Amino acid sequence: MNVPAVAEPEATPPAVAATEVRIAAARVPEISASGVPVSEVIADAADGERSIVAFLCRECAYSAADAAGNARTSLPPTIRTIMVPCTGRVSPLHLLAALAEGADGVYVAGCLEGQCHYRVGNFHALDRVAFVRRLLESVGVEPERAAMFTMSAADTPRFVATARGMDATVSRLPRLPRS
Amino acid sequence: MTRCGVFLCECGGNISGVLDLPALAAGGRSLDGVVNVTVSQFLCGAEGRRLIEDVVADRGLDRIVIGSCSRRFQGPTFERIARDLELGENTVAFANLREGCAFIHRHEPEKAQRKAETVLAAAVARAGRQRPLQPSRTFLNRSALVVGGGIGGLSAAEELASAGITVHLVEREQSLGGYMARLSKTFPTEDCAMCSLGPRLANAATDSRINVHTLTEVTALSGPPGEFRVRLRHHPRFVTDQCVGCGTCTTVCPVELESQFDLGVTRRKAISRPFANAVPSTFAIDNRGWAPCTSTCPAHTAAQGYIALAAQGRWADAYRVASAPNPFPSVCGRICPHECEEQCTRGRLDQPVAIAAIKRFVADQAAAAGPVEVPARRFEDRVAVVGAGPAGLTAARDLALLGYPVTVFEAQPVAGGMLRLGVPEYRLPRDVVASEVERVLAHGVELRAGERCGQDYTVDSLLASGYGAVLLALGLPQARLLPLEGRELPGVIGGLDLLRSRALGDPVTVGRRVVVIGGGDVAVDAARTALRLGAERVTMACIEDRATLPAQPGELSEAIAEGVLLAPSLMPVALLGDAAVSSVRFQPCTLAEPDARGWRPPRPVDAEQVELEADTVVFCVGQALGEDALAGAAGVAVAGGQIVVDRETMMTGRRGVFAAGDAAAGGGLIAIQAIAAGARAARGIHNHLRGEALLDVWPMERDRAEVPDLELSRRRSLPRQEMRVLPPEERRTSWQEVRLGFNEEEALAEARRCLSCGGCSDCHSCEQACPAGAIDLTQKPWEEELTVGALVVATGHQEFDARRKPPLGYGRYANVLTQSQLARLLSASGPTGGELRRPSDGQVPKRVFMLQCVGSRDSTSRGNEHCSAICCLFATLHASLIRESYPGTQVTIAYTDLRMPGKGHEEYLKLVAERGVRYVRSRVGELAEEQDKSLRVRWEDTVTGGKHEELFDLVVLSAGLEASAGTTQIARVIGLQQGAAGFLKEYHPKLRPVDSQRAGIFIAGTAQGPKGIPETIAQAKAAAARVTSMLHGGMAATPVEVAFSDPDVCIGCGVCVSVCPQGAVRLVDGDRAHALVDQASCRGCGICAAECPSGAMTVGGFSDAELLAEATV
Amino acid sequence: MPLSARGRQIAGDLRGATSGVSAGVLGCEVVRHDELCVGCGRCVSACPTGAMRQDDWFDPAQLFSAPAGTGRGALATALRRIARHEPSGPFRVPDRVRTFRGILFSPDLCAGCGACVRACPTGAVEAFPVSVGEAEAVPRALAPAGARP
Amino acid sequence: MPHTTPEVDPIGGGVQLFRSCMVSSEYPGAEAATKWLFEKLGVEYIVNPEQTCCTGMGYYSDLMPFATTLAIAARNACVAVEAGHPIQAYLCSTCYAINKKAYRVLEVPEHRREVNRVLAEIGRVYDDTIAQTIQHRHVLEVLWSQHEKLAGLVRRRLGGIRVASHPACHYCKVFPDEVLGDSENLMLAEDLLEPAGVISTGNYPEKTTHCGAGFRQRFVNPSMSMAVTREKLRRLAALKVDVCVHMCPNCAVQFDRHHDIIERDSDEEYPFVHLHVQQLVALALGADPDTVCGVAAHSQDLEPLLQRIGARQAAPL
Repeated sequence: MNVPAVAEPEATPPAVAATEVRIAAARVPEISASGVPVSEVIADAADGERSIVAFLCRECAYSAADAAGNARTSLPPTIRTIMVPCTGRVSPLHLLAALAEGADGVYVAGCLEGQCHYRVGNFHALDRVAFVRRLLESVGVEPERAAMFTMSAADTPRFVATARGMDATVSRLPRLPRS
Repeated sequence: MTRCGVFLCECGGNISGVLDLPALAAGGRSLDGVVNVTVSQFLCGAEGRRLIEDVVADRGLDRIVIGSCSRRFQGPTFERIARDLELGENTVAFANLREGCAFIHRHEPEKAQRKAETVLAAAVARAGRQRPLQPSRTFLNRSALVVGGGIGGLSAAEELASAGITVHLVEREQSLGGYMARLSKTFPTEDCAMCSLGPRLANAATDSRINVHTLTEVTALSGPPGEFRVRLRHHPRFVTDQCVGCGTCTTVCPVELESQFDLGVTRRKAISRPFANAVPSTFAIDNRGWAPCTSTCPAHTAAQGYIALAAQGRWADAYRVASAPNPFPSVCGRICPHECEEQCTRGRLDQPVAIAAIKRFVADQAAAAGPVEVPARRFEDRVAVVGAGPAGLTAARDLALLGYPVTVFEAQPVAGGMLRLGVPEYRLPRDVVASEVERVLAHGVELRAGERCGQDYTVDSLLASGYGAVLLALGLPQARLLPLEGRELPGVIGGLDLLRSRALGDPVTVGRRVVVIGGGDVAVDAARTALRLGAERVTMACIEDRATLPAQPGELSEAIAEGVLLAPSLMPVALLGDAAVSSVRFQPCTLAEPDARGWRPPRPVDAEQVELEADTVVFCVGQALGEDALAGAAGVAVAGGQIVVDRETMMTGRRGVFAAGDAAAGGGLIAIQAIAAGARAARGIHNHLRGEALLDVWPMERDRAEVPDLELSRRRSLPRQEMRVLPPEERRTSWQEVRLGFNEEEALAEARRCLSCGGCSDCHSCEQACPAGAIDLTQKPWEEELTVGALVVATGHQEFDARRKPPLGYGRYANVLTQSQLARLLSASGPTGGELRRPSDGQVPKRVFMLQCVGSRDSTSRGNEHCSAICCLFATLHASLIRESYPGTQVTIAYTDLRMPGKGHEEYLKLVAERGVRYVRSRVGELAEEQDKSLRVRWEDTVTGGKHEELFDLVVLSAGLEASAGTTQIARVIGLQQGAAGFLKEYHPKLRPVDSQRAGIFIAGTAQGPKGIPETIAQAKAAAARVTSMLHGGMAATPVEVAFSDPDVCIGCGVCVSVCPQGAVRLVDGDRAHALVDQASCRGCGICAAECPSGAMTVGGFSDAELLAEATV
Repeated sequence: MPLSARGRQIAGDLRGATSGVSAGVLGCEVVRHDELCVGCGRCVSACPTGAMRQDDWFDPAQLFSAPAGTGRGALATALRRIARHEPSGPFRVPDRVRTFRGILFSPDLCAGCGACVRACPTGAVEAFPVSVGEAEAVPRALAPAGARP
Repeated sequence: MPHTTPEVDPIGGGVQLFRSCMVSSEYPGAEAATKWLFEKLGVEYIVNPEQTCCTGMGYYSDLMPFATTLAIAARNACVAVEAGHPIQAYLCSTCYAINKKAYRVLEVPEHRREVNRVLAEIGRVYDDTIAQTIQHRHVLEVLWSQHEKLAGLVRRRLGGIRVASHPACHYCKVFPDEVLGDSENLMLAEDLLEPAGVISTGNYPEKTTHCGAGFRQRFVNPSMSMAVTREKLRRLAALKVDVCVHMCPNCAVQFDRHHDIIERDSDEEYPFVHLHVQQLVALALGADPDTVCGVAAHSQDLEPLLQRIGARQAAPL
């Protein structure tokens, strides 16, 4: 797949409570955005809470999310999850509609490559998210507002790391202006 | 407008402890479409159910929104309530207030509250867009497929059969029994494994409801739960049911292979049965296809066959196999270019096996095979064979064997064709040809020598005089001369004529200086013949350069050693001389690009010409049909100097007239190709005379067996026996055979170098020895499709390959075994009958060392993370057995942590420890083999801290468990998820341990994870219970969350068809082509819905409207 | 996805017209209406000479002209709400994204059979047959693209 | 026999030969042979005067904090990238492992910030561009990338010479999953020498056992150090090898310098010699034993071996 390196948000800020250092260890490399160097833009928290919509696949990501909940892991309140049977169900329209109607960031989370319950759903999703990112880039919107992550159902630390990472990335960006 | 009721659950404080539910409820009432909001302490309990029932009745609700825990947890409970209240399917929406909100934001209650409002609003918006869906019903087939014939599969099959369900038990191996069949005793009761497994096997064999399919694999699965369509591929057993299990065949089979059942501790024959009470009890042949030598040979001679027999000195049988497709094994052993040796696998290890030399020695023992008995006459149609060369005589013998009266016409005074009159006797002695021709004629074939076709008789006259069929195998006897000026000068002769007159004994002389024109084998023969006829200087001039010279390299180097001079890259332009030829002028040349038939014409190079003096010039530049050979053969077409033949029937343009060998188009110019063509012609003639295609003209091709590099690298290299040759100076003037051939001892040694690539070597020894006539080597793989209601996967585990730990020396050191191999040694049905013997010297080991956690509890990339659960008990069991039978043997077990969970196991450990087994806490990293094959072990006892170094006679590695190759393959075929080390992933480790991710497919035993036999049987019975309950109802509702395409909106672009991973969508063409979803096969992933350009495709419960409503609140 | 009014009008009257085209016609004047195209690729599979091709580049501008009420229209409205400037040039589309790909037409390969028009469900392609007489007068290569000769 | 070392893309240039203190002082021939082989195999390289010590000796002897190693490794990386030769080819396995370990630690932002604070004093910075271009290879890996050319260049057939290789622990065991081949049975040296026709002993008992040097063990705990070395010498003697080849000067020093001493102390016979892999490969390709392979620097008498492989007559060109 000639998909560009799929964006993954930056590691969690050091000030995280000690008990969760183990979770932060699931290292997620920095996104090098085109045009807008993410590490530089420090948005002021004043202009309100960000909103992120996450499409989680029923088999892996949503069960990892439930496991994180049962483990009472604290997660950023900006993220609202929607269950889909498989990430293959998510179309570009869903992602862009969410952004258009108030979300500052969207991401899709599905099974690990090769472990999709429907074999190829996550591959389709990877390509569609890449397409949406290029679409956003072509109209001047920061592509890292849309992302995709893959994880196993048992890998709660990865779900938590990607959720926090996405929250950190989006909170570093200004609120998404809408005409 | 929908009338939606919202129900919020306090979840006993889990949710209400963080969220202010009354405030949330108040906010909820203002959402459009909401007519009622109530809060309850426990919605999922009976009280919650009554509350919902009351509100639905009072307020006439048609949608319910549940604000509670995750939908994955209590979703089914509320959906069942909606179904019971006849609201229908897809009428409940969920707000994940617990895992999705309260639990994960309990430190930020006000942010949690705001998020909860959005989450609730989203659920209400979704409910407003939800449309009720109609489930369709499917018929549940009361049958099940159990994959894997081990103790797990057997137990599940037994349980299902007793519940009246038809079972198809599929097993990859040759017999049921799986891993347990390999064990001697089982812990902790030390009762014999076969005692508990045997009855299960017998039961599976006799129960009418269990259909056993061994040597079978599942290749495809489609359709919904309850109506799974399964495709099975059956591999041939090559032994029919008549087999009584007497084992006579194993005594005659010449091929020994590593016993896969005994895990390589011993070897067994290509035809074998793994253990005494195997089910099915019939033997099976391990046939891995044609060995590379057999598949390369034009006649597909079973080369591996006669070599395997030769390696055992069974010369008569070897001759039978070598002469079956080819009546001239002795001839071919001498002159064949043996392409088979180039392809020999051994060539990749050290040097190829000297196949031709062995064949020659075997053929020279023809006498051992006894006289030829004349085949019975079965047909009256007489067949005429024109030409007594290799092609004609082979056809004649085969036709005689088929029962036809055959008459062979030969123009020359003696039979043998090019074998007798073309190849000089220092390469092929006349008596060798004569004896093999004699054996052909001994089949009752009439030879009429000295009658030339086209003169003494013609094809027409033969047919007129009552011959049913004529085979033109007259070869290309005419030497072709180049049309150069000076061609008629005396001293210019054809190579074939020189060789023929020498072979016929006519007086022939050559001049002092001889120039042979041509680069092929005929040219080399002519040159060496000229030397032997007394020529002083013989030069071979040819258009090819040294690399592309067509002659066999072996022959050419022998010629050069004898003094023949080579003048490559020269094209003759003129023959000079007046009374007789005196010299030849050549123009240096290179070769142009190959033409249509692959021949590369010479292209002159502008360098000055070369002149070679010559008293005799011999042309060896090609052969042609005899001038008038085809006079009176109407309808027989010739193209490119060869007779045109229909490849499928070997018939020429004229009905009843066939052609083969050099004379027939497409025939190669070497003996074995002519012989193969003759055999094909015989079958073609038989089909023609009998009027139907009884025999395959071209034999059934079998795919080629390849030995992988990894396995090859484990074989010891052995030097090749080089053939002794007459020294050049001695043979330069003598006609004695140059290559002296192997003696018996050399032939035996060389034959033992064969690697038996194809497994069974097609030597048919078993077929002839079987008293019940149960061997059928023509069996082919076949496929079958079944429809079953459910699947149970019990494909078991495999032992960790200890070779992945090189420092432990497994596979390199003789006395390092794994526990499974030790189990085979200790098993009464094992190779040593239960006697503990050191592999290196067969002695009873005095000091045994066992090493635990090999490949288990290993965080490096060389092992598996998990603990394999049974190895400590397995090692303790074997230690106890050894101490029982061999009190003098000391056993030491090095463990990391001794793990003896479960009933009676800790007690068993104490019992065994008292029997004098030494347990040390250490994890040994390396073993070293000493000269006497004993093993030096250095370890640090992590309890006492002491360092130890001792020698041991035998080391047993407790290699852990990982998913078997069969498990990985079935997971790929039917789409199951695999976790670490390849174990199948259960739906839920606690709640649904024997369910797989896919509905209707259940898993049991070590395929799901490491466990012992009791747990495996328990899981197998559980899986059987799950299948029984699933199929009990007879009917089931298909899930509603499947795809559906609206025919009016669909534009028929077919994108959905191309992306569906299940192949569940197809295009219905008519005036308006549109997509139609087979809702039985669709699993509801939604890839098609997301890709659909017109929006016609949707998924029940996850339509665009519902998702967008939820995403954009 | 209901046809737009313009789409129904074009699809309706043209379907019958092209079937009567005589064999002697030299190619067609093809006019594409990108805004109606949904990228389904039926014209590509219908075209016998390969004149209609789908490559793996997509020009977002094509989205912005899509009519409301269609799938692409909804995508366009959503994109327009958050866009900060007009879409920059086309970009490469990942392999598994099937329908967002530009359609390319090469007139020199076109045999004028009109199959693409019959195949197109949304009327995004029109073909005006060039009758034999006119062909001699104005060599098609010179005629400006899109104008009736 | 098919070689087991995996194929790699050929490295033709951009190589900075990372000089090693032990090689330069104890066996300069190993460095000379490597340079000679680079020219023969068409590998463009430089020796960069800016490059300094890898601090391995000090760090592994616990005389120096890791922070120092980190800063010096970062500087060496900057220097290599600056010189346009980002592929650091290490003659010694200790340099290889310590620089690679530093590279890994420099990925962690805090440590990189700390190092850059120090490097700022000398006007350098270790940033993303350097981290993404710098590469760490052992010299044998660079030679292996051109191994197809070896067969054609052999001038002295080493037929009949039995060779065993002592795999360097710092190459195999510090990054076990990144070695060329199997970290518990490294065949890189044997496969490099195979075109010269040597008889390779492949995997032998205790192949992965330590050479006994252990940096300071040789000085602080000599009896233990020599005992371990003797064990290895016994194994190799039992195999009847003629040459044991090494890929790290530490091992070479431990074996070559102490071979005869151990032989004398334990009055046992270990009839074989020790060479660097590059030295033997160069000899097979016809290199001069003295000026290129620096045999004079060895304690053992290498003449019998040189005679046997015809290295003393003029090499046939």
